[in-house]
Amino acid sequence: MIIPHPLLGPCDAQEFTYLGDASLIARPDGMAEGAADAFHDYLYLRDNPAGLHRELWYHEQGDRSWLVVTRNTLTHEIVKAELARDVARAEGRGR
Amino acid sequence: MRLQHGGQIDRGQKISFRFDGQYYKGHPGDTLASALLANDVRLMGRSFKYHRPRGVLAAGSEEPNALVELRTGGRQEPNTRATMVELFDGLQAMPQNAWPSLRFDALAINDRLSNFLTAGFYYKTFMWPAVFWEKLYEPIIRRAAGLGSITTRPDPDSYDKGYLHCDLLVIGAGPAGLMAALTAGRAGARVILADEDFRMGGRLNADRQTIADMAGADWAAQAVAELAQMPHVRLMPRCTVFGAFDHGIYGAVERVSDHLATPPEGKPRQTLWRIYSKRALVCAGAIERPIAFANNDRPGIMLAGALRAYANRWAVSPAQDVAIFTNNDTGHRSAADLMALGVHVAAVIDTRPDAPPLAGTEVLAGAQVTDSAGRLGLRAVTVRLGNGQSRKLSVGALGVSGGWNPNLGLTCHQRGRPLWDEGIAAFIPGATLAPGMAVAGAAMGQFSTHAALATGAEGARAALADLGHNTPAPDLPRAEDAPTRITPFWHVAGTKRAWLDFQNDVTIKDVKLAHQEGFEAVEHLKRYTTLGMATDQGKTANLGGLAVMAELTGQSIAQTGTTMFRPPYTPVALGALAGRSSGRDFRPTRLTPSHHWAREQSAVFVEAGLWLRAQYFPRAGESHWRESVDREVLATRASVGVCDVTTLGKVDVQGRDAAEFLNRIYCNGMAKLAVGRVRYGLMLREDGIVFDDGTAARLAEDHFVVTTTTANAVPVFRHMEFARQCLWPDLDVQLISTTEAWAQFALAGPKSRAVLERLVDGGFDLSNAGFPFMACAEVSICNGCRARLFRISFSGELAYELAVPARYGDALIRKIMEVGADYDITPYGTEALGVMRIEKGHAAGGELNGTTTARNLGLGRMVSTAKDSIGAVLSRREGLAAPDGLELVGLRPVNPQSQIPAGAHLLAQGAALVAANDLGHVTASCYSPNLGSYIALGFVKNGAARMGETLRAASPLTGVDLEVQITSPHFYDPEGERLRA
Amino acid sequence: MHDLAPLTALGTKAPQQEKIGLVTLAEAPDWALASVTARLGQEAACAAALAQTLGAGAPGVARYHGGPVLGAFWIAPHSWMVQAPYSAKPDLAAHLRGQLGPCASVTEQSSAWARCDVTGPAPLVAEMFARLCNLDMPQLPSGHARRTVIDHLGCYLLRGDGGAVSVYGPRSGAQSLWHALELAARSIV
Amino acid sequence: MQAAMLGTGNQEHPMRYSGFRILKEALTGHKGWQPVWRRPDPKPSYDIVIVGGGGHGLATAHYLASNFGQTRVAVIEKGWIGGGNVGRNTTIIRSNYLLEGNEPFYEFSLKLWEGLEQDLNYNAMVSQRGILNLIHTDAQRDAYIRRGNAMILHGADAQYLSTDQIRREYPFLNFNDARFPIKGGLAQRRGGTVRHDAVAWGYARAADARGVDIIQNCEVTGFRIENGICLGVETSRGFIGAGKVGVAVAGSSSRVMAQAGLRLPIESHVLQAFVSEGLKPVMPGVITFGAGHFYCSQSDKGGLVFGGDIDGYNSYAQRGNLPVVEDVAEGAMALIPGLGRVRLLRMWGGVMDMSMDGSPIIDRTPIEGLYFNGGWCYGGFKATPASGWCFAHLLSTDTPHPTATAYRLDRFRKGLMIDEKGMGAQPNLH
Repeated sequence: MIIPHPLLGPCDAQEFTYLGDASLIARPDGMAEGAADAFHDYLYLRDNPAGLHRELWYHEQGDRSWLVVTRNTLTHEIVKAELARDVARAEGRGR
Repeated sequence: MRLQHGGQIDRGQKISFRFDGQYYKGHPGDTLASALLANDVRLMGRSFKYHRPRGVLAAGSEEPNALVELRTGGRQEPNTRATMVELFDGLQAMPQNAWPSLRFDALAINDRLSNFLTAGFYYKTFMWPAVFWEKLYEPIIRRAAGLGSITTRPDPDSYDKGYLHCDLLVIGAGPAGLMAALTAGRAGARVILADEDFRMGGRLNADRQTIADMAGADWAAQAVAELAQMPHVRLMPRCTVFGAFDHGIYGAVERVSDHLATPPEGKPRQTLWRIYSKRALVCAGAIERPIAFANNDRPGIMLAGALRAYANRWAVSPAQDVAIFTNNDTGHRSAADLMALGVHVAAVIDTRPDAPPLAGTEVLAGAQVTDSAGRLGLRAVTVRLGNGQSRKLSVGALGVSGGWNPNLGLTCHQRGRPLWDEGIAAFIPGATLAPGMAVAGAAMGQFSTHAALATGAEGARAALADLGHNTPAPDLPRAEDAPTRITPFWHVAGTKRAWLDFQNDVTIKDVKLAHQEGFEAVEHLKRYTTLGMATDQGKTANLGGLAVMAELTGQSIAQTGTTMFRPPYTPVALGALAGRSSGRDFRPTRLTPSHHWAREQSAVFVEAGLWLRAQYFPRAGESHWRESVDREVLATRASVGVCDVTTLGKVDVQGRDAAEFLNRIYCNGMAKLAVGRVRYGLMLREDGIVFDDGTAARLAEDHFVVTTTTANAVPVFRHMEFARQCLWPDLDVQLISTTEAWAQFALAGPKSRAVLERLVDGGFDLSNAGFPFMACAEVSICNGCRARLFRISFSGELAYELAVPARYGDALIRKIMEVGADYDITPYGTEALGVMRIEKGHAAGGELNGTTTARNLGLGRMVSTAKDSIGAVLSRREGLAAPDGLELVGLRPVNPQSQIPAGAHLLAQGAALVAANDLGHVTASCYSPNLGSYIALGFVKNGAARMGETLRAASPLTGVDLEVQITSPHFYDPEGERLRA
Repeated sequence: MHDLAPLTALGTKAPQQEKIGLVTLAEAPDWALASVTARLGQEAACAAALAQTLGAGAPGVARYHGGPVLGAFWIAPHSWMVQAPYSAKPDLAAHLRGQLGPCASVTEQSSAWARCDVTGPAPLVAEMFARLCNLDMPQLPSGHARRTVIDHLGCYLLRGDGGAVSVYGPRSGAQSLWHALELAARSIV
Repeated sequence: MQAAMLGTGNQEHPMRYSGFRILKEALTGHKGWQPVWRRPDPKPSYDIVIVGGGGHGLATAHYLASNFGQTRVAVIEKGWIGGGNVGRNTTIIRSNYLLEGNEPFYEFSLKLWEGLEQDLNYNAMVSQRGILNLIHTDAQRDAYIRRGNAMILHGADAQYLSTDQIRREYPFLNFNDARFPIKGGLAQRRGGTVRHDAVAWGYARAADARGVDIIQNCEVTGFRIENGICLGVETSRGFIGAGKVGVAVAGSSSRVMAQAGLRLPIESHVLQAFVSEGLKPVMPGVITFGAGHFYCSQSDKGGLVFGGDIDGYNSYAQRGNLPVVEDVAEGAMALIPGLGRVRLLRMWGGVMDMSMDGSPIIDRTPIEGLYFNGGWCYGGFKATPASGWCFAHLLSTDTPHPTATAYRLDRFRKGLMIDEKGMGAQPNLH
């Protein structure tokens, strides 16, 4: 596969390491009430869609950026790739 | 026989080759198949199941019959299609799947028993008695099955792989492919033109049609010459594009040296190319299909187009007298070409009642071939004429044409579904092709030469237009544009066996049986009968089988569907897929900075991931590794030892929020670590299981160096980057790996300070007060070399780790040995390192195996509840915090000289050896020369509460059973006085 | 000068050089390296400071600037590897820290990477690297810098003028990297 | 013709298979062979509906009928039976597991394999050729010794082989020039291979014979759930009522269960597998390379059947990519240098229901009457008999089978993961 890196352009997927669903960005607050259930759902449950899937890829043999790649799991077509850091910030993650 | 004239062979040169022990001669330009036919060899192989005599069916890679074992020794290459072997001087080939000889094959008895060996018969028998399957039935079946053989000797040739990039990949260099490449190449596009044949031109080399008033082959040669002049066009003959993968990536194998006796020095046998194309045009042509009739598998019965190809391209014919059996006009073309070359065509048997006449021979319209004769080669065929009468024709070869199937393979690799085209009675590529892929020429069902040229040019223009380039339409050279005239005809009715899949011996009867038993779905049909599962993937067989099934179910072929063509298009050597990564080059080898020095010391090395590390340093007189290791341990604890610990991962962590970041990464507190100090850190995965451990050294307020275990250097860094970029993007933290930058040596033992004093430049206070346990500093050594010093200890001794830029690592180890000589400094390897860590009860690989918690390790209290760190929440789940969980303990054998094998299970004394009694297991074990006893670490349920208990340690697998006593895991200096000294 | 004599990554005192056909492989150990990464919120300041230090703009994405003394190539967002002849800047990291001030994190990398310079006719060098990594060499402009994988080793590849390519590979894997370069060079002779 | 295929009510069913039967049929023109399973139309309702006509679903149906007397059972299959992973795998059976939650289950499965042909009257060619896991490091040796001992403690067979013993059985492995030398191996002699398609067909035939309706080309489009109770399934052929619904759809687990509103601890990944051209026998049993991703056996037909790691990204595409093909080939060449000229004939990809700890789930769901069987990762084939048996047990008795008590859906919430590889909650690493 070829991942359209937002900075570097098309990059061979072999340069990347896959993690999984981009929902892993939304890590719950460990000090909050009900953290145990929140972490269970966060870490273990997956939508696992047959279709568009937002997922995390790490450019390990490249610029070390984590990317959020939107890819169709039925066709492997990639429709979007963003820097995960930007996505994380947009989703309200900060310090 | 070799025809008098013609052919693209070099008649001026003769080359000698050997088949089945006989020497023959051929010419450059020949394939093994054409050369054998030229020498009147029609019998080339035996079929898989019935061991029927077989000759060549086709002239290309779709060949199911003429399979040979090519070459000898480690180069022996089974199942090689004689049609694809370019003849070279000294070639040796043997027939396969025949014993004792090709002409007389004992297992041809199967043919006589064929009525019992129908499709799937083996599912219905060989069940009684049950034990006979492995002992009797299966060994017999296995010996009988299989095709060619390998020697299992190492392949002496090398393989290579690489990557190519292009705007347009053109697959197949027939008229469509050549025209496409010309069109795109003339427009300046980067083009790759790949063809599996060694001579480009495709059918143009096999036909007598003209293009632009010259012979097709000459036009092809001219086109190739023009393309060769274009620097942005890469011509790749002998290169099979075998698979279409995601995002325009194609797999291809270039047979670099297969046409030579041995590869030239330094050259690979084959190269695997990963072709990254922006657009691809499949111009893979079409494959002729046979018509099934009784005994249609005899040597000499071939595809009509193949007969024509052999005559035109190689100037050979299997016989002087031939006949053609066809349901379409291309059969007539074969007959005409053969006659033009002086071959006698006895008749054209055409199933169509309205078959056109053909000058020079008799056309038997509405006729069918009903049977054939000739044990090892065709002698005659029986024809039922249109009027019902029967006629026998004495011929040595029969060319059969049931029509042509577009070569769909690559168009299906991304699960594209073909469509049925009634006009040509064949499947054509469907609408859902892989992104960027298009099809041209015969591969899309456009069978005339003109259509091939036109669609090839158009395909190239469309591809370039997609990429934003307007390309003018080329002037197409003039070429034939005959319409496809075919009346579908799949098989001749009859009661005798008629073959569909030649290699696997699948006949019409088998399909009928599959239908009768309910295996109607095409995938069931394929799996039950093995139709299309041979080395040719059913290229000539599948459609015939589908047609028969469609007849039986009363459905159309389109409704019946087709099985998926999967990669590879033709079989690919495993060596090519591996490329350079085989043998010792399977994976790179990482060497430590002291490697060259250690080799001079005769160190024994051990693989640690990709690293090679010194395992121990044997000295003269030591005959067993234990002697060396015991010595290294004792010397270190008595005086001083040195060990290369460069392989531990090192991560440079900087930024205003570095401390806060590490505080979240480690489960124990890191925020308040003072500058100049080091702390042990325990890292959990988010699921609460221990991920890794190491140290964090604070070099400055905003600068840490953390270490990881050797094995986890890469995953830990990845994890930290994930946390930095995805979880807390607004922390000011910068990470970079420095594992490779520093050579790091552990100096351990009571005299380590004394040695260090001789290295560290003056003015630095190494005293216990000045540089206490868990201190760190940037220092200068050896008169000005910058270095880092950490007072940390894995051995449990007074110990330091000293790091210098890796380029000085070799010099430093030599220097350390030099200045340490007065203290009898001893280098130690990973074994002694392991012994000392077990003596100290430090957790390592066997304990940190991805399933253990901090609590299991006795480190439960390290998991801070005062902060949110990765893994803290889920580490508190009931299953991970159960009171009877595994706890790390020390184990001492009741008999100190009994070894406790790692991997032994622990049970209560006297308990039976069953899982219900399992209390835990031994994770690491060694002989402790300091304690004069074997010792071990292990996990035991509720272990901390069992101190002093005696358990049974059993390893029935290795035949060991002994009694052990539970102790503290801190065998040696439990109070840690030595390391603080 | 201190007492410790350096060893090249291939394990010798003097760098190795080998001519295979028209391609020359040369180990180039005498380079100092340090990574420079902008602190959070200091990205512009860091780029500017680096530019001043280099005397040229901080290299953009996948770009390489080879200066007379200091050169640099982009390795990650807001992050560069700065290089200099080792003799000129034996403690490059300290030098850069002084030059850049608090806007950047600077990390010593001098010995982390083994450098091999490959020279030869451009088409031949492109053929050679086609067998080694998935970069489209004929299309890479001079001054391009990319991380890539060569025989399972993560490497930085700098494209110089004509047929000049420099490869930085992990020091510990230098022998394997050299071996791969040799094999590829031989197979295109 | 069509009509003749449908009903077999007035004939002996099933016809008993034997060598004698083949002789008889051969001499009478093979006219007597009957369809291996019927093609019934779905009834309005069943006691139990199994969704998924793969190995596990068909085995479940067989054991429901044969062990638990449940005959009002239907198996609903979207395509053709046996078309999923049971029809595309590397055919290995073994019970060489480490953990308490797994080993008894897989050993139970292996025992069922050992009597399968006689139970089904169908030769699935269960071939106990042995499986050998190679060891390349000391740490690996320790781990395999622990595992072998665990197997023995659970009553399974295990044997430690020295390098010399391995050399005698597999002289062609790389003993001389290996990057990662072979230091020993863990063998399970009772492990081996099975003709995979025949497993599906054999179970289908046996279940059909006991009255189970096998309904092909019938896609489940939803569950009818009222008041938290599952009443049946909506299908492309209409509603089918069910007392209980058992879902065994492997790679489609998330898709199907989402129709019931459930999210699962599962990701779907593609696993590729490979077969070489046919060769005369060379590979005696199953071997796995311990320093790379490669395992291999040789089928009775002569093809080397081999595989490696999953591609590593979520996928329903049933096809993979080249990097994994190359990785597997590299492993092959590293281990067996004589394979260079052996050709890969065919490759395919299956969708694996990769769970969060690498172990399966056989459990009830929060919806009454809806049961789930999945999360088999790439190890489902060897589990087929026990999975079917245990799922049938659960469906019939509402209690887990003793060997499958650990396969609970709530084990992640409770921290009771069954993580053989120790890779944590990342499915592509299991």
